[in-house]
Amino acid sequence: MSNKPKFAMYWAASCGGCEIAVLNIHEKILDVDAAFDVVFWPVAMDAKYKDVEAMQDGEITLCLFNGGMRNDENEHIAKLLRKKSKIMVSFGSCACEGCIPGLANFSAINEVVDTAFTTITTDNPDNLRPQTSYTMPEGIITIPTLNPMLKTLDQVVDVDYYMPGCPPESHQIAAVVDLVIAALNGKAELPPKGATIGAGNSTVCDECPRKRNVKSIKEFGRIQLMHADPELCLLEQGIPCNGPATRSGCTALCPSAGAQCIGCYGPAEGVVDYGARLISAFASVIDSDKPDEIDKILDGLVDPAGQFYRFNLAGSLLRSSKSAQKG
Amino acid sequence: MSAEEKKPKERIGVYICHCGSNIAGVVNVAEVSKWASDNLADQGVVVSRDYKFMCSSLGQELIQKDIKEQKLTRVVVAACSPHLHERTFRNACKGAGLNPYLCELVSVREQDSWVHTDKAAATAKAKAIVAGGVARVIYHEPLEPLHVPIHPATLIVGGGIAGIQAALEIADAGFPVYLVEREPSIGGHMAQFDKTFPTLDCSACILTPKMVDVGNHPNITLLTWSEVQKVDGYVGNFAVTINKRARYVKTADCTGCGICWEKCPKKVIDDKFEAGLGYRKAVYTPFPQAVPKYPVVDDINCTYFQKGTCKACEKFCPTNAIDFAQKDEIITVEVGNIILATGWDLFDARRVPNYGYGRLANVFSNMEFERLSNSAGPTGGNIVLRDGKTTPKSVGIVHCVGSRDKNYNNYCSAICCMQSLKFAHLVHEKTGATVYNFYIDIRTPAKAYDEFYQRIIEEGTLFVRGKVAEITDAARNPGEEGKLIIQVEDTLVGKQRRIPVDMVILSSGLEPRAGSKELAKIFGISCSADGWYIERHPKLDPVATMTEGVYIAGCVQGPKDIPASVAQGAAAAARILGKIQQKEIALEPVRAIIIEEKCSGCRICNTLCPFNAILFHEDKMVSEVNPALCQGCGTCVAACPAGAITGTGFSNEQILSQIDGLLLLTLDKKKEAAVV
Amino acid sequence: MQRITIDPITRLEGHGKIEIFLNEEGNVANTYFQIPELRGFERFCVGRPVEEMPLLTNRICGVCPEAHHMAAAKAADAVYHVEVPRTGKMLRELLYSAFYCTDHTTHFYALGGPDFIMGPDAPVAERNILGVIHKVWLEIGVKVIQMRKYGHTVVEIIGGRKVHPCTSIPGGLTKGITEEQRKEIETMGRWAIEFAQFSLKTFNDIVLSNKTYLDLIVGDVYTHKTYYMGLVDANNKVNFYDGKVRVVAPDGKEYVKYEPKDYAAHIAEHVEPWTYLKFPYLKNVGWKGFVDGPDSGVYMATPLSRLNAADGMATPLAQAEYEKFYSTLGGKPVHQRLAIHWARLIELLYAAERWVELATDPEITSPDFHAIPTATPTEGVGIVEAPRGTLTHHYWTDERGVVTKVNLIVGTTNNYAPITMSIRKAADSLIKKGNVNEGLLNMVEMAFRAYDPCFGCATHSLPGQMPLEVTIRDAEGNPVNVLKQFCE
Amino acid sequence: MTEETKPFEPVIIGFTCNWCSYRAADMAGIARMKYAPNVRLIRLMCSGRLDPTFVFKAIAGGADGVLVSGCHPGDCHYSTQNYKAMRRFQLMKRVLTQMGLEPGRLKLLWASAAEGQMFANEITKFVEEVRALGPLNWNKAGAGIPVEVKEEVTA
Repeated sequence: MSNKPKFAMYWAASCGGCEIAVLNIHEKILDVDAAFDVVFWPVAMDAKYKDVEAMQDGEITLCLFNGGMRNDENEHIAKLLRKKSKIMVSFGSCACEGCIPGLANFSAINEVVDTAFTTITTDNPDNLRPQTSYTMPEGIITIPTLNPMLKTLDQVVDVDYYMPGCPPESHQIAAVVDLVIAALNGKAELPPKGATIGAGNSTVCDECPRKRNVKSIKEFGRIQLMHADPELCLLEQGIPCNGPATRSGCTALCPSAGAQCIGCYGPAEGVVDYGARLISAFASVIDSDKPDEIDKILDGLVDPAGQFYRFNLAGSLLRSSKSAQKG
Repeated sequence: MSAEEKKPKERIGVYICHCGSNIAGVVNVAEVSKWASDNLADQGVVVSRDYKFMCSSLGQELIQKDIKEQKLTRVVVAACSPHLHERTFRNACKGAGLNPYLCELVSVREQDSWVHTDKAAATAKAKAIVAGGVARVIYHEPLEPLHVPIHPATLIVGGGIAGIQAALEIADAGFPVYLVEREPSIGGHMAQFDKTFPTLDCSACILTPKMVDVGNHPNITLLTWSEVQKVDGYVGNFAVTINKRARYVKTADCTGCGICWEKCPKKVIDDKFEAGLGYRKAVYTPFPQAVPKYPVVDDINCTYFQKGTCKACEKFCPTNAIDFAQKDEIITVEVGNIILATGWDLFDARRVPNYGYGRLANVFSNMEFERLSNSAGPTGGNIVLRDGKTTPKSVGIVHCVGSRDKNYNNYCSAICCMQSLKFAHLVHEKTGATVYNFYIDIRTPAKAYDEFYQRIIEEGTLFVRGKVAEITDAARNPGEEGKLIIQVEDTLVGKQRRIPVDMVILSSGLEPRAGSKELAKIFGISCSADGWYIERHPKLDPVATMTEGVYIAGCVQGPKDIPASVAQGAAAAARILGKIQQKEIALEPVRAIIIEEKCSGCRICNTLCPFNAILFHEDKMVSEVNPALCQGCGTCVAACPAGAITGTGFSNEQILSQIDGLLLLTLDKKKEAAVV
Repeated sequence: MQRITIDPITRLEGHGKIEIFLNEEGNVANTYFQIPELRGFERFCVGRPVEEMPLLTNRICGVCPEAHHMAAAKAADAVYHVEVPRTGKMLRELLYSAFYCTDHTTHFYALGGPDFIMGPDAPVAERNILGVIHKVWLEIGVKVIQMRKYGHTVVEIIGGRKVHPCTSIPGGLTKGITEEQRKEIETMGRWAIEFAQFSLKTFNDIVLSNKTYLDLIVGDVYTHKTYYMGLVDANNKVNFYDGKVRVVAPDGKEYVKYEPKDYAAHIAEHVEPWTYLKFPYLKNVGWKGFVDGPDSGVYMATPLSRLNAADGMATPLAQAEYEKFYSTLGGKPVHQRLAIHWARLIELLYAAERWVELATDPEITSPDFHAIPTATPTEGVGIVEAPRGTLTHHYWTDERGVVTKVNLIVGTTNNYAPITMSIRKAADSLIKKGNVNEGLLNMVEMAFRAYDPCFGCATHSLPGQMPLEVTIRDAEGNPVNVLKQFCE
Repeated sequence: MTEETKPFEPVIIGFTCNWCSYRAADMAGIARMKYAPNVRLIRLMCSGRLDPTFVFKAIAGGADGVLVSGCHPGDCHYSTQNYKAMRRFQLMKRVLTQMGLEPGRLKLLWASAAEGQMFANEITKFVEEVRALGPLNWNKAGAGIPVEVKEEVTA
C-alpha cells in the first residue's frame, strides 16, 4: 500500500443524502482519489471494517462521519473511527445536530417503537415488539439496541471539525476537499479545532435574493394557503422562514425556490441554542403589546417547538422533550 | 469547552464582606470564603478573604494590595447591592491599576442575609452567588467609558418661573437656550398672581423684569405658542422637533401696538389668564406685560376663521403684520440637554360637589380670587361678589380642597396654607370683612412663613380647625338668609357649626399637567402614580432623571412654592452648565455592537430600538449600532437570530457562565442526592 | 450446527443482516434476514404541520427523497381535498421521471448490474462499478455520470435542490419553470432516451446473448410465484406518479385494483420479534408465512411487478421493449427475480420518454402551478411508485392541518417477505454440505440485490454500506471459517 | 437523614432588570422582608435583554424553575423593551410547554422599584408552586453539555 494519507467516510443514523452529495462533487472525487488512499468508504467501494479495527490509532488522516447516534452499533463505530482518525469531521446535519431523526427526541423511545408497531395496517395480535436478542430454534439472533435519545456525534466522541447541511452542498464539499489537500501539502492552514467548515459565517438571509424591509409581524401564515410574493422576504409575508437564524453556505436554495428555509445548516457561528435565536427573533418583531393579541398571533405558529428545533433538537441545550428525558 | 475551561485563564480574588453583622449575622462568611478558595480554585480563584467592612478604606486597600501582590486579573466582591457600592469597588480596582470593569460586585446582603433567616440556606445561597460572580467575571473584558460631545445648547420646556430662571442662568453663562412655551406668552401661573407670600410683594413687579430679560436675551430663542412633538437622540445630542403654531401675526412686522385687539369685534371669555372672570378678544395677548409682545389670532373664535369674513384686525393693522395664510411650522433644534418645567394644573373644585363651586355664585376658586384681588384684573383689584359691585362683609377660606383627601389627591399641595393666609390678609386689608380660615393643619415650614401666620392671626382672622362638610345657600336659622352657610365640625371645640358668609374662597390644590404622561413618553422619563415626574434620587438628585441629559424643575416634579421652583430651575441649570463645561460626557460603556461579517441584514433588530440607535446600510445590507444613541438595554442582542450582536458588560458568555456558577451547588446537591 | 452471518450486505442501500443456520449435514436449516434499525417517523411526524411532511419525509432516504417528497405532497393534497392544477401535476411528474432515470441508472450500473456484466464468479474486486467500466469501455462510465448529472439538474430546477427537493406543497408547487429552463430540460430528456436505449442494448449484448446468464435468469433458483403490485393509469399502463394500485395473482390475472385511499382494506403488515421491519402482505389472502403461491398473501413490488401488474407501457419505445421482454421470457407473468434488472431498464426508457413528453407540453411553463386549498384538512393518502416499490403515505390531521397520525408503507418494505424467501431458496439450493465460497455467497446476495432493496427507506433510517463478511460458526458459535470480500 | 425525608428544595434562577425588579429586590432587602432562599437572581440591564437561551441554559443546568422579572408594562426604563420580553416569554413558554415542561415552572413578574413587598411575596409563592411540582433534573445525564464539565469541577 502507498504511504498517501488515508481517507475514510462513514454513515451512521443518516439518510444517505450526504453520500449522494459527496458523489455529486463529480470529478473532484478523482482529486480525493489522487490525494488519499481511500481505506473505508462504503458507498464507493467494498470496504473492510475488520481492517479498520486492525489499523494503528490515528492512522486515518481524514474521516468524514455522517449520521446521528441512534443505536449502540452507531456509537461503537463512531468510537472506533475516532480512535483511528487524526481528523474527525462531523459531516452533515445528522452528525452535527441530530437532523430530522432527532425529532424522535420529542418522545420517549418506547413511544416511538409502540407507534411503529400499532399503525392501522400493522397485524400484531400478540402486540409483539422487536427484541434485541431473540432465541430461535436454531440459535440466538440479535439486533442493535436503540438509544433512549438520539445523540449527536460530539455527544459521543470528540470532534475536530463540523460540516453542517442536510446535505452539505457539493460546492462546499469540493472547497473543503481542496482546502484539506492544500493543507496536507503545506499550502494552506487548517482552521482551529472545533471550527465549522464548509459554510458561511452569517445566516441564510445574507445569501437570500429576496427584498427586505423592517420586520413587523401581525399574522403568521402558511405557505400553502397563499400565493406568496416571489420577490419579497418570506418572513415579512408571515411565512415562518428559519433563514434569519440558519447558517449561510447553501446559497439560500429553498427561499430562492419559493420555499421557506427549514434550517438544515443549523445555528450560526457561536450560537449556543438555535431554537432560542428564532424564538427571540420572531417574538421580538410581533406587532402587539397586548398579551391576548400576542397569543392570537402566536396561534399562527402551529408547531413552534418542531419548527424551531426541526434539525437541531438533539443538539440543543435541552436535547429532548421531558418525556424522552425520563427515557 | 472541556480543555481550556479546565485550566484557569484568570487569577481571581474573592472578597466576602461582613458588613458588620448585616451579612455575617446570617451568612457564615468564613465558610463561604473557605469554600470559594477550596472549590473555585480550578476556575482561577487564587485568594479568598472575608472582612468586616469591605467598603471601608481598609477593606479597599486589602483588595488593592492583593491586586498588586497576587497579580489578580479579576475581582469578585460579595457585599451589598451593586446599586450602592459598585462604583466604590470599581474605583478601588482602578486605583490598583486593574480595569474597573474586571470587578464584579455580587449582593449577599439585600439579596441574601437581609431577606433570609435560615443560616444554612443563606450560606449555601451566598456560595452560589459567589460562584456565579466568579464564573461570570472570567468573561469580563476591560472597558473604557464612552465619550460623547455635549451640544452647548439647552432646551427648556415651560416658560413659568422655573423655566425662566433656568433659561436666564444658562443664557447668562453664555450658552444658547431654546425656551418652548405652549401659551402665547411666558410667565406661567405666577403672572396671574396678585401678591406673593410671605413678603406680599407684587408678583408682576418681580416677574416682569425676568420675562423681559428672557425676551431680550441674545442667547435665548423664545418659542411661544409652540409645543415639542418628538425627541430623538441621547444626552449631548438631542434633536428636538417643535411645532410652532401659526400666530397669524408676522412677528417681524408687529410692534405690539394693540390696535388689532382694540378693533377686533369678537369678545371671548378668558378662562385661562382671567380664570373666566374677564374677557379677551379673538386676537390677543394674554396680559399687558406679555413676552413676547406679539398677539395671536385664536382661530377657534376668530370670526374670519369661523365665518370667512371680518379681517378687521388686518384692515387696521398699521404695519400689515396680520397674515391669515400663516401655517404651523415644524422646526428641529439640536440640543445637548433638556429641562422640563411644564408646571401644574389647578384642581377643579367642581369635582367636590358639596362645596358648590360652579353652582353657588359666590363660591370662588383661588385662581379667581387672585384675579379679583389683582389691580390689573377684571375688577381693578376690587374684591366683590359675582354681581361685580357688592363688597363681602364676611369671607370663608377653605383649605385643602382636593388635597390630602383620598377621594381626590392624597398628597399635600404644599402652597395652599400660605396662599390662604395671604388671601385672608388681602380680604382683611381691602374690605375689612370678617375672615374665617377652615383648615385641617396649618403648614408653614419655610423661612418667615410661620411669622406670616402669626401676623394673620393678629390681624384678627378667625381660624376654624375642621374639614368643611358642606357649603350651601339653604338657610335654616335666622341670619342665614341670602348667605352661604359653611357646615363644619370645629374639632377644637368638638361641635358642629354653621357659619354664614357672603363669599367663599376654595384653596384648590395642585395637580400634574393634563397629558404629562404623554409628554414623559416623548422624553423617555417616567412618572409616579400621581403623574409627577420622577427624579433620579428623591434626596440626593432631585432635578436629574433616569434619562441622561433630561432634567426637571418646578412643580412638574411635585407641588412647591415659588422659591423652591426658582431654586430647582437654577439647580438644573447649574447641573447642565457643568456638563456643558466638560464639553463631553463619559457614558457607561455598556453598549451593543453588531459584528458586520456576521450580520445577514435580516433587519429583525431594526425596529426594536426605542432610541433609533440601529441603522441599516442598504449598500452593504448590514445593520449598525450608533454607540452614542445606544443605551445598552440589550434587547437587540437578545433578538439577533444570527448572534451577530454582542452586548459589552452583559455578554452571553458572562450571563451563561453566571448561570452555571449559580447552579454549581445544585449539581453538587443533586450529585449527593444521586449518591444517597 | 453451523451459522453463517452476512452482516451487513454489500452494495445494498441500508443495513441488513443475514443469518444462515446450517444443520449437522452442513445444509441450510434456516435463514433470517434482519433489519437492525427503526427511526420512528410515524411517531415524530405527529404534531408537525402537514405542509412540512414532504420536507421531513425526504429525510427518510437520501437515495430516493424524491419519492417520499411526492408521496407526501400527494397525501397532503388529499388531506386538504385540493386538486393540483394540471401544470402543477406535470411539473411534479417531470421531476419524478428525471429522478427515475438517475435512480435506475445508479442501480443498474453500480449495484445490480455488476453481477451480470462481470459475472457472479468474478473476483469481488472487479465486481463493482469500476469493474464495469473496465469491462465495457470507459464510455459507459462517462455516460452514467452524465445521466446522473442531468437527472439531478432537473430535480434542482423544479425541486429547488439536488438532494431533498423542497418545492412541493399542498395544492401544487412553490414555483414554476421558465421557457429557458424548459428547453434545457427537454434537451437533457432527449439525451436520456438515447442513454436508456443504449443501456438496453448493453444488457442485450452482455446478458441476453449470454446463454449462462439467460439460464441463470430463467432458472428455478431465482423464481417465486407471488402476487405482483404496481400503479397503473386509466388504461392500465405503468405509471410512477399517479393512478390506481393494481395487484395481479401468480397466474397473471387481476386480483384487485383499488384507489390509493383504500389501501388499508387490502394491505396488512406482519410482525416478527427478531427484526425492526414489518412484512406487508395482502390482507384478504392472509399471512401464511414465507411461502409463495396463490394462497400466500406475499406480494412483490418492483420494476418487474409493475410490468406484471400492468397491461403495457404508456410510451411507444418502452412498449416495444415491454413486448420483447415477455416474448423472450415466455409470457406474463414473469416470476424470475433476476428479470427485475431487465424490467428496470425498460422503465428507464419509459421514464425518459415521459420526461420529454412532459417537457414539451405547452402548459408546462404556465404560472398556474398552485391551487390554494380552501377545504378543512382531515385525512389523506398519497401513493407513488418508488423505484423499489409502491410507496404509501397516509396522514391524519386536525382542523389546522397539524398531523395527528401517520402510516407509512415504504417501497422496499413491500418486498421484505419475498426477499427473505429468495435468500432462503438461494441459500438452500446453493449451500450444500457446508460448502461455502465467495461466488456462492454472492449468488445469495444476488437473490436480494435484484430487488434493489433500500433499507434506508425501509427502516426510514439510514442506508449504510458495509463490507460483506461471512462468518461460519459451529453450533457453539465459534468461528471456524471467515470469508471476506476484498478490493485493492 | 436521607434525601427522601428532607423536603425538596427547588432551585430557581431569576432574571431581573437593573431598574425596577432588581431594585424591588434591594428594597425588600433594605426593609428586611423575608422570603424563600431558593431563588438566585441575575441582573440584566433590561428584561428586553432576556435571551431564551438563558432560560434553557438554566433548565438544562439543573434549575427547577425560572423567574423572569422586569418593569411594569409602560414603565420600562428603556420605554418599551419589556413588551419585547413579554412577547418572547409567551412564545418561549409555548415551546417549553410543547416540550413537556410544566408551565408552572416559569413565571413572568412585573415589579416596580417600590414593590419590594410584592416581589418578596411572589417569590415565596412561586417557590411553593415549584416545590409542589417536584424536582426537574433536566439533562441529569448531562453528557456533552457544560453541566458535566461543572460536575467535574466540583468533584
